[in-house]
Amino acid sequence: MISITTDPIDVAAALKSIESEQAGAIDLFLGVVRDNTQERSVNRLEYEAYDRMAINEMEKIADQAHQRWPILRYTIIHRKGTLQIGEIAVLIGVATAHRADAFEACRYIIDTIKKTVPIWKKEVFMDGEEWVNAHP
Amino acid sequence: MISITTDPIDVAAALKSIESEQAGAIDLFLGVVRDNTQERSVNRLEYEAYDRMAINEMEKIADQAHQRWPILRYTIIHRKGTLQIGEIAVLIGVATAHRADAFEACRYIIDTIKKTVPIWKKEVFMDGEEWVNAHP
Amino acid sequence: MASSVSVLLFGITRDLTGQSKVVVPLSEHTRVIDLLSRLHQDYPALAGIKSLLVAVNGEYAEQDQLIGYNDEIALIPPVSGG
Amino acid sequence: MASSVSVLLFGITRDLTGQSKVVVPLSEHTRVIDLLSRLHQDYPALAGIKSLLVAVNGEYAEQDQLIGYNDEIALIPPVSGG
Repeated sequence: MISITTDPIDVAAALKSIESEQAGAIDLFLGVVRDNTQERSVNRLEYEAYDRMAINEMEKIADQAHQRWPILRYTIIHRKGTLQIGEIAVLIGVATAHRADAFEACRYIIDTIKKTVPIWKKEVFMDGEEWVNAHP
Repeated sequence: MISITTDPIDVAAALKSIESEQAGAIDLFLGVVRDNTQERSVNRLEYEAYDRMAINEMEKIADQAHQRWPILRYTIIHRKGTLQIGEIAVLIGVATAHRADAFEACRYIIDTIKKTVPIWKKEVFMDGEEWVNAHP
Repeated sequence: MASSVSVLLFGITRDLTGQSKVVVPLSEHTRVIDLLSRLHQDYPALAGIKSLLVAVNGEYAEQDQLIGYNDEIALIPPVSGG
Repeated sequence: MASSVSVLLFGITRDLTGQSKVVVPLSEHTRVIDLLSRLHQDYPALAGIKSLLVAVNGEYAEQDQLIGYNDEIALIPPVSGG
């Protein structure tokens, strides 16, 4: 299940959504808003998504992960809008029979999301703001 | 924080316990009781621990992980007693600034727990039971 | 017959142009690269972006892909999700 | 002067011996390997275990480690946590 939401991400609900009697391992990755970047103090982040295409790209990533690892259930939830320090920006959950697959698939999914999915993050500092990765 | 408990593991509380304003990444690994092993149907698992030594060994593992990765906060919770299908047997949570460290440290911790920590698991089947790894 | 297509703008492209959608003239032979070229003419500030891809109907498009009147076009500046 | 030490048993070792603690006679020169040897004599069923380590005071012990009267001793069959 893949979603983009403006609501806070509910970890317990996400975990529940990937329960499986065949699962021996679940890896949950949370991307969280931290209070600094390159030694600059961050106030908040603003996420924006091209929703239709972002969902489409995340579905491709999930398909690729399913081809490479025996995934029982998975979830990808990305938040958008304004996020404060400590809030969860993205949650990836993967349930598999064995743990190596859960770790590897989860990491593949988040690594690839960061490369291809049209979602953009603006860091808002005390004295300015900046779209991440946008400048040469 | 390291603990061994007979109570069900509370994922939300575990997550809360490793929150940090410097954390950009949290990896949570859950080891779950699955309904089969080597194609044999499992009824339940029974975990037993040599508590004092198990805590001691888990502390060593956490120390090693701290030496190898810049861990902000972590938690290791292992359950013991009788566990039903779908219940969480172990939870590892690692918060770091960057995601590669969270994944690697989390995986190192669970992999090493399975090698050195004196906790034992008995698989109870319809028609018998067996201590895992115990037989030649 | 003259026509045009709308281009969706996100993130830094929206900030630099001050618009979330711009309209670009379209011929039967307009390719992705032509559209990008035209946008750079109209909005020189776009040159300040590290890289700029184009999506057609929600898929990353090649430079030589033809653009149709009904396509949904979007500029994709460097992504930074997660 | 004769003395003895208790050995804690867990998992399969407890099941095979039917006890969670057994008492083994101890001299001043008893080493881990001597203790293991004695336990294997007293409980031949222990031979059915893939490997058997000994912990002294909550730490894995070497075979030649001397055992003291006040040490907490435990047999550690193959672990299977997680």
